[in-house]
Amino acid sequence: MMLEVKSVSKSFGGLKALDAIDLSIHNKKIVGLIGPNGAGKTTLFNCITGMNPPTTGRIIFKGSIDLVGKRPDEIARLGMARTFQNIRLFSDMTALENVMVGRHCRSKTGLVGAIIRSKATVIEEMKIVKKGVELLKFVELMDYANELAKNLPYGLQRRLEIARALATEPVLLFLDEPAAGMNPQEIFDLMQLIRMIRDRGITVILIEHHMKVVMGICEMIVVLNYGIKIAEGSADEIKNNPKVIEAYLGKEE
Amino acid sequence: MKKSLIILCAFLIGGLISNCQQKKENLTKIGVCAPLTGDQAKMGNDILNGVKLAVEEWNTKGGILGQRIEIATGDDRHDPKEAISVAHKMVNEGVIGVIGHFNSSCSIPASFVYHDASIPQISPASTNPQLTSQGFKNVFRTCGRDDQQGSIGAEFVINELRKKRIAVLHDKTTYGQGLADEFKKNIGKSNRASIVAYEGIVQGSGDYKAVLTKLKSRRPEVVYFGGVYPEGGLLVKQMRELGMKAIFVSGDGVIDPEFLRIAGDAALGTFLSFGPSVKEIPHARHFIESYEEKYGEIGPYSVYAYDAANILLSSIQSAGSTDGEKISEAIHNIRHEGALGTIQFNANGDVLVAPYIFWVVKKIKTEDGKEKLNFVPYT
Amino acid sequence: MFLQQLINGLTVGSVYALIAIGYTMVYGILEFINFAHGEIYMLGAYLGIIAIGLLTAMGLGNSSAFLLLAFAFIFAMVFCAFYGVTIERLAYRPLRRAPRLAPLLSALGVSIFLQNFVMVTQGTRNKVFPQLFAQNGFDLGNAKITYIQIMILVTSILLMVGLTLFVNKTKMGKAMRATSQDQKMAYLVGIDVNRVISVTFLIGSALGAAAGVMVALYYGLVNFHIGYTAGLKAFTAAVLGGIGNIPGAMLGGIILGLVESLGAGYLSSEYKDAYAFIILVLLLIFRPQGILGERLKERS
Amino acid sequence: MIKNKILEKSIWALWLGLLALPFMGKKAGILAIAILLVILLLPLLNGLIARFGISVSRLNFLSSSANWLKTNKKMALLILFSFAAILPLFMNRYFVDVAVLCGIYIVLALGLNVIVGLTGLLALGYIAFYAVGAYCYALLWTHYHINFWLALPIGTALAGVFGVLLGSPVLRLRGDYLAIVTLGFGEITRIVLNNWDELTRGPNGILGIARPSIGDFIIKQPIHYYYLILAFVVLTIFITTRLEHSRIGRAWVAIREDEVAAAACGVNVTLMKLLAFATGAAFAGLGGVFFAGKMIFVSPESFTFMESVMVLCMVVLGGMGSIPGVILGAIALIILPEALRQFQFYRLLMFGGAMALMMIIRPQGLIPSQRRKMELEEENG
Amino acid sequence: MPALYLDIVGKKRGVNNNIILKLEDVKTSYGRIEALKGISLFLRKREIVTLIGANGAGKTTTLMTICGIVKNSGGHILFDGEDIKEASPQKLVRRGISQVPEGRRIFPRLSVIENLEMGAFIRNDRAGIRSDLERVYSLFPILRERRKQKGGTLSGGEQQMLAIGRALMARPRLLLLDEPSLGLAPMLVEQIFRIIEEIKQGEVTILLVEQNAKKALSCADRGYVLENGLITLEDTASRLLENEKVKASYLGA
Repeated sequence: MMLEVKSVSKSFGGLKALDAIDLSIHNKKIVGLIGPNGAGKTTLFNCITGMNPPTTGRIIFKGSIDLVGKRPDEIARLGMARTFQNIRLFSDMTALENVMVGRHCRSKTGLVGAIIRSKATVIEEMKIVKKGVELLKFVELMDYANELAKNLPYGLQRRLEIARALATEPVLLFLDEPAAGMNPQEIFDLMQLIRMIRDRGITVILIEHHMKVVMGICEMIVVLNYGIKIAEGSADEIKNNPKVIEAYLGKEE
Repeated sequence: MKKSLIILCAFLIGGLISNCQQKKENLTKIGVCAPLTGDQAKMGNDILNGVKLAVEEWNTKGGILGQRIEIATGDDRHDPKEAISVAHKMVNEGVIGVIGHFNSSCSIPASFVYHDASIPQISPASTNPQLTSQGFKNVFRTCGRDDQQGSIGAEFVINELRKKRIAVLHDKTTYGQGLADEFKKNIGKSNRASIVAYEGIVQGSGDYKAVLTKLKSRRPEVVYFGGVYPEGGLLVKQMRELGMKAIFVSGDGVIDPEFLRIAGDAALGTFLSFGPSVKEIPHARHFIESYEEKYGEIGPYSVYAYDAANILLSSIQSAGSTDGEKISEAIHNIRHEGALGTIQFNANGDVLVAPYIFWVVKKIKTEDGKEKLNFVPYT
Repeated sequence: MFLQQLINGLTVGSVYALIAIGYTMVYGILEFINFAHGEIYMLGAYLGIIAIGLLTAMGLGNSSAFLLLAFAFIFAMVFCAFYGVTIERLAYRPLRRAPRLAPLLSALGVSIFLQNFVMVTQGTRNKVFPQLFAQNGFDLGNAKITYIQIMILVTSILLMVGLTLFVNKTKMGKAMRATSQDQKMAYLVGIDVNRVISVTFLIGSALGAAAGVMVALYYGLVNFHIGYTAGLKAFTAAVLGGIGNIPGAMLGGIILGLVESLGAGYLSSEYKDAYAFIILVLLLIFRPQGILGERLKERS
Repeated sequence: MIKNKILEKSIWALWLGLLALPFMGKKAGILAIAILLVILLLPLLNGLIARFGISVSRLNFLSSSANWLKTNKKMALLILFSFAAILPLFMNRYFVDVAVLCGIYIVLALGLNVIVGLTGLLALGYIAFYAVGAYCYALLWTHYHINFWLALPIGTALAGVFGVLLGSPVLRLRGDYLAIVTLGFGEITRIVLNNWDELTRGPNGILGIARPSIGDFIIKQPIHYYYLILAFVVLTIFITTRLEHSRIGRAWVAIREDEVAAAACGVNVTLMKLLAFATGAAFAGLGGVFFAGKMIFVSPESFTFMESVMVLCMVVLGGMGSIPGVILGAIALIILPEALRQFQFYRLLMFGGAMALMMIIRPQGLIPSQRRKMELEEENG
Repeated sequence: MPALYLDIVGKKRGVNNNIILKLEDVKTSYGRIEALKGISLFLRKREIVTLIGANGAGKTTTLMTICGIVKNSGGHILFDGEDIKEASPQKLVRRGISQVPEGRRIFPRLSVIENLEMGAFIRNDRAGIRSDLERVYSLFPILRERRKQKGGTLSGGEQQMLAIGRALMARPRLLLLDEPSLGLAPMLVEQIFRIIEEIKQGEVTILLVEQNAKKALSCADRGYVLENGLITLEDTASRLLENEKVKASYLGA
């Protein structure tokens, strides 16, 4: 078991954004998290990745590590990475540098090392660049390595964000609406990419509104509505679940 | 954008070069360094005007050593680091002597530079004892020292006013605190009076009612203030507003017509230590008349600056050379009859006698029959 | 002694409050610290003196003190209001979309400029405000309150009440509040945001000018560098009350005045300026939004 | 259309004249006319500049040399350095003294650049660290006769520690709040220095600090200080450049760009911010020790809020995060007032106006920061 | 009466006076991201037209482009037959376009009544404003009860009503509604839609953007389906309701 979310609730003021969510994520799968706007999907991501800890409940990683109360960077170091709904790249850094920042938690040069540039530092720096290049190639962004992130086309920014997340060597990758704003070709490529990531042995959890993507690649789908988990299962099960249809299309008179 | 960069750079470099080029004309240059801009600009300009007056007089008499005298001004904004910059600029422009600086915190660091270049420096206003205790042969001051004035103040309060409960205030500047500390020390030496309060105030804050209210509760008979006239005026005014009747005593920094304007009638009966009445000194009358004609009201340090300039120029004349060491020597030997009276210097460069007397604020009748506040020597 | 310190503190505090309002109003709408605002206060103090000089030159110097003062107030407030609007138009509006620190620096530049403009045109000497009122006042037990203090308190209260009414009752005032809460939505309901910003500067500057005239009257002394310290203090007051919040600025000003007064009276007056900052630092660490403020949204 | 524009400009000039009226009296009319002339002639002037600019750009050796500089960075640096090294030999002592001041401010501005430019933390009380360095040497010398070279690392480290102490409680504040709190700390520092008479001798300052010496050679003349500060400047540039292009520098920039995303990438945001504060403060400490050694006198007057503001201006005017920009900013802001010295009263007036104008024309700074492009050929092969 | 007047004006200009708003091949980009890739649609007077589609399809962008907050990079927007590309938001409000934005965006620290007054900012007829205020109160009685309360203290549904009321206070001829049902409990959704139908009885033309497709279509006259910045379907509401493709565009093929 990769990740267990145990009766996690989150309230903002009086509003309950998440209400006793239970979730189990297994190894090496692609899991989709769907639901209408405001259903609490991103809130759940934030709870798990430490951005916005839950009000109550426990989140267990790899069977033994409780993530509640840990800082985001600690959680990243444990092996969880994420992307953001509204792309949060380091816009004034180059694409390569963005990925290199992702290596931060897997390297350890200190102040002194950085200044005197000792042999260990040089070697580490070389490794960081090498890994960065490897990942840029993986997401097919090598041609843009020296471009500033803000100058990349939108679809490529999404891919770069994924590369940056991969640089932290995660075992669990959270993607928040990776296909938003992409054209069909880009979406197709993205689906390929996500499968490739899974094949690297990484478990992927994604929030997505493009049902083609979700239905196409997710082995398991979880549906949230009003902060409550209303369904869980394979694509076909979800598609025909009346609760889900109602949640999406609204109830008929 | 590159263009504008190039232009900017050209402008900067050009300005700087034009600024530091040495003029080798038929001129003798003396420097005046003081805060000409910034929050103490008023004092700086008083000094500049005093020197200007002296220089003009010399020039109409035909200059010095056959050369016209020119003033090089240096604005230190009472910032020590600017003072050093300005000092270097003075050295660079080839000034023969410097009148300045105003603040002790500028005079002291700048004195190293002048010492290195053996240019005589006469400060008209820096009263911190440290300035002349560095063993520099080229440093002088025409004003007194805090310790001299402070002890005279203490003596006056004890012997003349015969008051027992004394509160001391100072403005947390080198000058003000130095003066207040010396005063306090001398009061402490005597057992006829006691210090009931000793407080610093913040210069420029304007509102001193809080600290005065505190003082009021200690019921002092005398409030002694080490500082300058804006704060002095506000203090005495606010004291009266609070219903305090203690006598206000202070030093030369407060003697300024503006003190009277700020304080109004509240200033009545204030005692201030200062040089002897310039009206009784023949040179002074002339100074007052021409200064007031040219620049308006006399500031407290205008006269010190005027005399300093005259001392410098006479010494150049008597040394017959523009060599700094010779001039310094001449200054050490001078006996100058100026607007401040007779000035001679001791080995340190301090004035031999600090001729402090006390002045009191009184209402006097002017020619048109109106009553006006003024400073009157206390006898 | 305590009562006296209270009176002292309230007087100074109400002046701080008036200046603080200008900081807070601008921050509320533009989210930037208008460092030049302290200079507006300084300009106001000068303009008060100039106005009275003008009347004297016209031979009206002997009219009633209240008349003179009223003219001084109106003259200073009108001109400063224009200054504020003009500064916004020339130095801040072009920078609306610039990097975050650019308007801050522009404001600093304006501040240095104004200070030196006054120095160059008015000379380096202190200006003395003519004494229009006698120095005496009422005795309240052990304490004394002068007429000028009463006038300052009354005027500040009137101005603050006036501002509160304006902001809460008039259409423009409500539009100002709306704009400070959600600028984009203000556009969407048809509010001319540029005009609202101009009005903000107009009012803030006029209040700053009023504070300047009152201080000139109170201390009787004005010079071209009083804006710096007063500005810093008033700004502290604005943050203390919760920046962007008008009642907060008023409260912050009064609190600051009281703290300074009591601190100088009971602790040490040398550290008077430090009390303000110590309170500010502690408050911001434990309650960053200020006393009355609501948490600010993060700027990106 | 053109008439309208002239009318609009005239109205502006008239308006500004009116605003100046109470302060300038009749002279306001002259001002209005002068303003009108300037804004009417500005387009003409612009045309002239443009023409001049074209002729400048036609001098292709300029553009080719610019290209050459871009490709031969090391060579360019060497030339620049040797230029800096021989510069004082051709200058008089005033010029050299101004250059020394430039050097101090370059160190300070580069230090602040780590905090503001790289990490994006707006600090307004930076000069407090400078004061810590200066007073550290002053006190160490007057009490324990610890010499300059020993005081240097102590002062630097102490300022760094102060940075951490100040940073740790306030770093969770964001943006403007952080600015205000640091401003408060800066002012408190100055007030304490001015009032703790027993330790700092209050407003009198500390006099009689030893000048730095190497063996028997005492550093005394401006030119001596010039070479000393040049060494410090080079050291500062070296360290900040290395840091900027290291794992740590990347983390700083990442925090500046997006704190949340940086945390998600595993960057310990608090630790890195503290490190930035400490590093920036340490450079200020270094500058401070040098300052004390140069002035051989320190007093609280040198550490006002205005100083913090000036250093911040250098960073912003030069271009936040850009090392060459910040250096140029520091030089410009020190030299500009000096160059304007001949205008006496008007110099700060012009300085203030120029600062506002500069921000309006070029809000991103003189030399905006650029990210380093990497040579990736070898990795590809 | 006003409608008649408009008809005359429309005829004079020789345009199809029945069409109040027309978008012709409108393109909008945020930086490099093209959010609208050329959409065309029209609204007849007193019609409710709904724009449906998945998240990120460009629905909100369409509204923002119409009301001038975002400038279109291509195409024409005709309001009353006139191109309004260059008009500022303020001008458009004066001309009769009001928006109820996504997320409601009520002024949180203004009272309910002040919020409503702000809606009428462009108007100066006191009597008219007062009568419209009464109309809004009769439409949303709860707002009358809460009129002294700060907007931020209202519940989600009440805020939504306030936002609609505020927009109505400008006496718009065209009302843009962005996701009025978002984040509301089902019962409140019912209520909001009832009110929309009530508003329709007046003189107002409504462009309704909704995620809750079934609800939206059941109260609209016509509908457009937006996918990835393009309009993929357009039909009468009743026929769209039956269309299987609509479901597909939500839940994937």
